[in-house]
Amino acid sequence: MKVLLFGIAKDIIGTSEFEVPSEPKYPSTVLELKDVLVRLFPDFGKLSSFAVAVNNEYASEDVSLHLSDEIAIIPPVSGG
Amino acid sequence: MKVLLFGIAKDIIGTSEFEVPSEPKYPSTVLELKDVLVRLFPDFGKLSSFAVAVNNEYASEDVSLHLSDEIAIIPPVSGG
Amino acid sequence: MYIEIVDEIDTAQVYKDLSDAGSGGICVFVGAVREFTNNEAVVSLEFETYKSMALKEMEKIAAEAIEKWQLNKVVMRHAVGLKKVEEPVVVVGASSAHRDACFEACRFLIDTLKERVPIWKKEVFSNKSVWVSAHP
Amino acid sequence: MYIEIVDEIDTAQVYKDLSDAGSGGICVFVGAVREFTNNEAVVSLEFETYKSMALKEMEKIAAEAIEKWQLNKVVMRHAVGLKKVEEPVVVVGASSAHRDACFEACRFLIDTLKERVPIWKKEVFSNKSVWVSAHP
Repeated sequence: MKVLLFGIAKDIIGTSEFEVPSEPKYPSTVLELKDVLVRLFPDFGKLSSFAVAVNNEYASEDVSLHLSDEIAIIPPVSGG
Repeated sequence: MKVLLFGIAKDIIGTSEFEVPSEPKYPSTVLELKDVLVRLFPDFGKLSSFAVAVNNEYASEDVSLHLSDEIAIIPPVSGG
Repeated sequence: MYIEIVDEIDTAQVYKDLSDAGSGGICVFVGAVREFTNNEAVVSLEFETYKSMALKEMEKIAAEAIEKWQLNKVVMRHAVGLKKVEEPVVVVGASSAHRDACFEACRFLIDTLKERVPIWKKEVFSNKSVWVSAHP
Repeated sequence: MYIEIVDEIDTAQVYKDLSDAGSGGICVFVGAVREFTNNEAVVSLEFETYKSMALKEMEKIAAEAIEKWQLNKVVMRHAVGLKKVEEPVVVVGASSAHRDACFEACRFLIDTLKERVPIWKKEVFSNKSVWVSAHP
């Protein structure tokens, strides 16, 4: 399961795409994905906000994830 | 005493400069000037508003008029 | 501060006039000729001004806005003469450090221009022409 | 509706994009790089985006505004890459029959863009660089 990284999320992991470990199993929801990432990279827990987009839409924590989804981490936005 | 006319004021009098009659005497205040004009051209009384500018500033009705002043009739403005 | 009465509005120029190293926000309003007024087709608008006084009033309005909102730059430019549908007739704008100030100032500039600046607009329809706002 | 992520903002173009025979009012906001943030001299800003999602979010915001304020045309254009002091980074604008609608819509477009659109800004100072808003 691949996630796209932008802004400070890219700096935290050090790459623009991260392969989420399949062991013990892939995260099945947005909430599980966030838990995995915060466990592996505690700096995610220090951000002002930390959202996930699934197929180009903001996804709430109960949204299910599939291997075919385009998944991205959305750290606090700051356009404009 | 010359007054400058714009917009509908020019249409009412039919000229862009009007020479105020000196008989019996020139109007000595803005209020007197407005009275003279409404008497001579009753259509001024039908406007939504009818202001006078003296030397490029809006003038209240008690402002005194002098022959050296630049006097203008300001019908309702509608710029923009 | 750019205060002008012009024959033609150049909308491409206004951003350059307002740009400033201290400005994070620039807000611009352009007023243009609309094809219909109360469902009647407008052929053109004709603008007339008392130029010396109009410039003086616009300068006062700009100075008031600069003081109130701590603006970096201000533009107020109004066209005169015959204007056809879609042509710009007025452009006002302000630049400031943050966006609140430039939005509020820009709105003030156009609202106050419409209230106070001696400019008159005649709407020309196919069968008549009317000085706008002249009568109640 | 003009929704774009671009390398350079052309501010001279936006009026042409928004002009419309049914529009009496056009309001435009331009955001630019300011030389100071909290009294520290900014060298440049660097913008990054998740382009496919950013375009989708901007389209949603524009559609919301068009429906709410009955706009004739909308522009939302954001730049990416390195931007120096005074360079424009974002332009949003709306045209409508009357000026209330275009002012309110323009403010909504920029405010909502800043809240929701996946674009990230790094402020580069002489001795450090900071992702804006990343930390509380």
